[in-house]
Amino acid sequence: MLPWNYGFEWNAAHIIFLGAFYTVLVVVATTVVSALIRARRDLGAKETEAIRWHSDFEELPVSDRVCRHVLTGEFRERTCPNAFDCRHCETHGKWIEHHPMAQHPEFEEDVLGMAFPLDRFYHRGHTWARPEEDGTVTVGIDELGERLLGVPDAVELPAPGARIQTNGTAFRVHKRDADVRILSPVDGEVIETGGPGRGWYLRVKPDATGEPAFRHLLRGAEVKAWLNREMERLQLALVSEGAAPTLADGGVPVDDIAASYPEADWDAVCGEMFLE
Amino acid sequence: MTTTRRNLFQFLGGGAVGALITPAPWRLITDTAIWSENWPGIPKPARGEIRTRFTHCSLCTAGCAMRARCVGQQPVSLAGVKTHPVSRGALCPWGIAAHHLPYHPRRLRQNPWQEAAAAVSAALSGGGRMAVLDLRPGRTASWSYRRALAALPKGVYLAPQQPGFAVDLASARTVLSFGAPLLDRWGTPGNVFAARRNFRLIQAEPVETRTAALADEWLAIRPGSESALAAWLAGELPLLEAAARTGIEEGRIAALGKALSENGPALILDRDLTSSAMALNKRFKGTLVARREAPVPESWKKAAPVSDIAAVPDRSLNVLVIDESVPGEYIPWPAIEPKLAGNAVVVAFAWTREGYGRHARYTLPAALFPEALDDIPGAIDSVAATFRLSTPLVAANGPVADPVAFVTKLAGLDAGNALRERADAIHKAGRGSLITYADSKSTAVKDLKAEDFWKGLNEGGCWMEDAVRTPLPYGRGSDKSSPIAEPDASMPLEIVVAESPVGPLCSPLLSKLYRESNLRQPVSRIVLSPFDAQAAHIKDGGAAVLETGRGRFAVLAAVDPGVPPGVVQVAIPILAGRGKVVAA
Amino acid sequence: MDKQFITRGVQRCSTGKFLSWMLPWAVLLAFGLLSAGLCLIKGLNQTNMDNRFAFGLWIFLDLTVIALGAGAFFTGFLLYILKVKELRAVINSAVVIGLVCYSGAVCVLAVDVGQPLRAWFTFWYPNVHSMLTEVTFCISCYLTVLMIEYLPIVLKNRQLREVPSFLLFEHELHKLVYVLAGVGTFLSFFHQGSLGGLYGVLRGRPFAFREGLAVWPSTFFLFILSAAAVGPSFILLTTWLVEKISRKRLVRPEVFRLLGRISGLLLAVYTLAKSVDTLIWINRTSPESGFAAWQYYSWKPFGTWILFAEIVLFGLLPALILLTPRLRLHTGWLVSAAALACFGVALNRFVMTVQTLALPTLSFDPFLSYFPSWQEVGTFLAVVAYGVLVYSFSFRYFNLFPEERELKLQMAAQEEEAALAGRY
Amino acid sequence: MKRYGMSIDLDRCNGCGACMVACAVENNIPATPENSNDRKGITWIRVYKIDNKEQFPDRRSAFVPVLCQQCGHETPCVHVCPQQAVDVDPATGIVGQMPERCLGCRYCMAACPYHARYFNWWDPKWPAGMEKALNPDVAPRMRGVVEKCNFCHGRWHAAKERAAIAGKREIDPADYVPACVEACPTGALRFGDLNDPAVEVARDAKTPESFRLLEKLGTEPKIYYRSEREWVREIANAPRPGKENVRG
Repeated sequence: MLPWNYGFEWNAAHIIFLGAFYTVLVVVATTVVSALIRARRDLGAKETEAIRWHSDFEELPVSDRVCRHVLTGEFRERTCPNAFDCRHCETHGKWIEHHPMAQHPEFEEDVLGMAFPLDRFYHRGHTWARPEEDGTVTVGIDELGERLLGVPDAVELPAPGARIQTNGTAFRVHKRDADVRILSPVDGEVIETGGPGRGWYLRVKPDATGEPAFRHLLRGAEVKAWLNREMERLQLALVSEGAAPTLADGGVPVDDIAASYPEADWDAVCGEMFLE
Repeated sequence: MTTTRRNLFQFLGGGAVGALITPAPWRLITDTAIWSENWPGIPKPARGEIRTRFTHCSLCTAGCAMRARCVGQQPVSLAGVKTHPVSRGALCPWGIAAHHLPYHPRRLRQNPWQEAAAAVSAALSGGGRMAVLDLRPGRTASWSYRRALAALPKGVYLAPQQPGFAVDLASARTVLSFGAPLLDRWGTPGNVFAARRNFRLIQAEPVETRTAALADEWLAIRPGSESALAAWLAGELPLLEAAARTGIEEGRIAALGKALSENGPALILDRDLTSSAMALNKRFKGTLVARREAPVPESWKKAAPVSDIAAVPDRSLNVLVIDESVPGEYIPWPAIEPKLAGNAVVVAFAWTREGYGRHARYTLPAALFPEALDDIPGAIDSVAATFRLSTPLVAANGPVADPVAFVTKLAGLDAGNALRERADAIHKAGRGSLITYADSKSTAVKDLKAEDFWKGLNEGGCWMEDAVRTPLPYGRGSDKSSPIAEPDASMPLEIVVAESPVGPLCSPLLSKLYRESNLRQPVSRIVLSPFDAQAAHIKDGGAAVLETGRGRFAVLAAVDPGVPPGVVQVAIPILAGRGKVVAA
Repeated sequence: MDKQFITRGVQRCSTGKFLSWMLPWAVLLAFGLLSAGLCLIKGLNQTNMDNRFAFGLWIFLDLTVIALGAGAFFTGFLLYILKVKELRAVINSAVVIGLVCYSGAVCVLAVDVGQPLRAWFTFWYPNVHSMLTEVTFCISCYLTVLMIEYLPIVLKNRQLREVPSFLLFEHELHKLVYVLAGVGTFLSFFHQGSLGGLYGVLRGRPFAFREGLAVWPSTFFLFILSAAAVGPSFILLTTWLVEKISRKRLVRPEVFRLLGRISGLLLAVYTLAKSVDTLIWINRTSPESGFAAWQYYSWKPFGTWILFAEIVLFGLLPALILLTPRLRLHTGWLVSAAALACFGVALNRFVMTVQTLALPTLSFDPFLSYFPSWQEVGTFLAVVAYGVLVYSFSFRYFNLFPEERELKLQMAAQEEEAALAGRY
Repeated sequence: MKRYGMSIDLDRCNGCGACMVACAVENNIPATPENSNDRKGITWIRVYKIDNKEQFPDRRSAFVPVLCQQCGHETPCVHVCPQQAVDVDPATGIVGQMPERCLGCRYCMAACPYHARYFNWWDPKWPAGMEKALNPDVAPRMRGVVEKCNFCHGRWHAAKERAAIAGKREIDPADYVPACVEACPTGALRFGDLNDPAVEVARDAKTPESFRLLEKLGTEPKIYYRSEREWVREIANAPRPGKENVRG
């Protein structure tokens, strides 16, 4: 195996055989080492949350990855290539140039008996972001989210000063066997934390303000279309997790859905609905 | 600059990495292979000065000359001595492994000498009759027994019958053998193989033994019909009947007769050299010669006669001492037992309890080859008288008792020096010459001083009488062939011995011939023809019981279409006769 | 109880039920380890192998499991190199199977050699002309590769991926997995081949000896082909089994059919090649070394039926079934054909190892028979139990079938429609 | 450049087994335990009893000593050994086995058509005290390695040394004879350098009655057998199953 070992000869057989062997070793070793180095680099670059979201997004069923414009019926068929981050999406950018989304007050804020006020933007992970006058952004869980979680058993909020980033973990909520990572709708620094009772969870000092900063969030007319879709998904989730399909009649979801489906695997349901 | 701990680690790390590109660590790994060589429990052969010593094998009467390769005093391998005129460098498997004998696991370890001696003298005090059974007569030790027994009031010397003649193979041209294992440890193997090229061998035998397989002609004669063939040769049976009884075509029988009478000198042999077939040698001028013995001192001549066990009156022996220290012809116990008086004292001298020890009251551990000093009588095929010693190669491994001392002590005789006295007597007679192997010289005895003669013998020399052929006076024994035995129904099978008499299983390595290769037939196995096996409902490799006149034996049966129907092939000579096999 | 370790949204049985399933296998494994231990401590006299039957049950086992484990490399090759995306549904399962087969084989080999402590000699003084050297190098390298390929599957576990560094490493490693797939393919290719060469080069055993290309006898290529052919079949078989045992849908039927089709194609090619090789061997190779081929098959019990079974019954037949689109639509046909194929490769390995040694070479040789001792069987069973344990564990805690969750939702949707249909 | 080989006269071998015992003594080969069989023993030279497969009285038997045939071309065992534990000494043509390098994979045993290779299934054991009688020139092998006939390498080595001491370059042919040849009482075994036309062995190899086992395999064995008997010479060829050896 080495030139000074018994039986080693500088002949073709030895060179080819051992050459191949050593090459394989080198290739395998290099692969592993480079993976390690890159992982270390990512860690340094605080890429964790982004990468987690991306791999989660990849895991999602195709049906859950549809473009927001499919929800509204503007496109027939499109799977989101940007992991729901429309800020970098050229298609989306072009589209809204030609079809600017007007904020019409006549849109009702009540969808299926749930309040979805239009003063805020909605994230597809059922959080909302409301820009305040003082330039901060308030982050909370939308009505459907609230109803899914009902009264949470516990909430893990980030300490003020912590950074959160879009599609990364904003905070965690525990409900029954469910341990849900609530995705953040914005990038920024947490300056104040609320809680379940207070209608909002975080006040964030955003990195950027203005329309482009919230471009990836749903607003206005999209909300209703999206929610209808969400109700179907919820129904599927409930059915597949062993709950009786009582929503089938299009009825209004009760305040604490969790409570009314004690037999359902709530962890799975929430995972499905909060895009985890 | 100041060296920090960090510098130290860097230095060590660098050193370690650097070391990897030098051969040193890799060599180290290679050397660990040596560790796996020294596997625990593997003995290390002793090293030391290599010496060559000579002796004679006393495992059988062939007494082949041996060259022992020794480390210090310890023999590590044995080989034949080419310069020996009779054994010619040949050894049998038993001889080759003989130096393992002292370490045999089944060897006796206790020595109840005192008790045995006390019991014997007690039994003799009332004027009891004492007998010594000597399995190998003709030795100097045998003379000592006979002298002692002559001195004792009612001493009897028992020994297996010895043929009164020797066989001169060298001058035979045609040899007819009735099942004599001529090519398998018969006589002196070296001598036989040397002579083999000069004679035509016709083997008359029901099974194909080693000898039959290599014979020039194998007469596969019907079991038990040897006497018929002999009778025809003796001119007492018409050819047709001989053919009918033996199952051999008349043509071949006639050709046999022709060969014996025309292509002489002829020689007729059979397995135990006693049956009437030997008498045919007179008719065909067989090359038998008178047996010659080395001279003995005059003073020894008043010795007890050699008597046959059969001649001893029943229940007449109060003391029986059996000398089993050297393997010899085994007299079956059923022949001995009736001769013993009630509560007779039987003392066996043996190296293992598996012989007569099973029947004896006391079994004393005898020294054995290559521990014991003994002489070896001439083999059946040694024409000239010969005298050679089997000088010890190793010190006795464990307690040993000397049977000769035991017996002679009772008679108040001192035979401790008998071998030397014999040697001097030979020297006085002044005939023959001494062959020494170290220098492969042959010196006439008369040119030697008694001292040197004795010394030469002890260094593994061999005295041989100058070849003189004394033709056999065919007086003794009738030349009438015995009546042809009628098979009896109760014992349907003829028991045929297919193996040469095995020596003691002197070495565990002999398993190479039995367990590890099935080359030789073990004593515990019989071989049957498919017909007989089927008749007895015995499967190949199955257990069976062999019933003979000598008792019943539990054996393993093998089935071989090469064995003729009506025959059971065994490996123990004493079983020869008729018997039956039943499934166990 | 261990719910937080199980992939979210997939259904797994209760911990108690799981343990009660694992227990008997664990007992079997313990027994097997005892047997293996006896062989290691007391030596190979514990087996019924001997100087004439130098190889026995274990070599047969090694060759077979490695052939069946070929699914790992071949699926990886198709998915990452040839970009057959559908196979993503089974790749994880394939990797686990491969890992189980290869590590099992290596363990048995370690027991099978007389001086396991000297195993490294083969790397140290390699005789590069020996097929066994090639086998040793490939098997050890490929096992390493498989372990690295298994790592992402483990790190994807719901709890482990909560640890940032694991998450990131898994992510980065998965990006490079095609490299590993490539290396694995290369190694496994030569490994399967050299296992075939192992017997093909035995000039002294004309029953096994074959001519070939350069240093490789024809068996080298036949083994690669057969392994590649049954690899997918075995994955099909195991996936189907797991579906039956766990009562779940794990992959889409299209994937089953795809696996079947790939297997069928390769099996057909293999059968053809094997037939040609056999003809050449009967008419040229064997007679040239002085052995009339007919006599191999006149030693009972190995009559010509074994040749027929190998080529037609377990080669041609399953190939035809798998290549018939109409039959492929029925799981029953698919699975039984796959089973036939797997059994065929096992039979082929049996013939190469056991029959080769049983047939006499010297004219005065007997025909030999051999029956393994309980220690050998125990060690054999240990590998089986080990495989089941590792696979069951992986199936419970790791995401072996990425489509499982989606399929579950689909099922739900169908039920939903059924329900609605029932309503109106 | 020597080519040591052997000639075996099957018409002289009486199957006494002296060669087998002499070999075991010379090479420190222990006996196997009681419960073993003839397929687990170690007999570098093994004498087979063969027959013409006839029944009595047409049955004829012969004895065939089989040892390592010292293949001179494409030596099967050398090619397969994964770690160069087997080699052919170019100076003598003897196929050597290095037990201290052997891994015990037994691939060489599967490769050998003559079944001349043996595996140490047990630890080597001798009765108490008998290890004193071991041959100092040969190291006993440990359990788990393969071994085989090497024409008594210990003796060759010793002969070399003696020659060196005597200041000769070549060893005296009479000085180097394997134990089995020395022990054979019938002179059926002969040993010598096949390249030296003067020696008996080289002459024996050329006689018309001489043959080699499975010559057609093309492994060029250096053990030559001879027999006048037609049916014995048949053993050179591949087996021809008859009814008696076709068993279920």
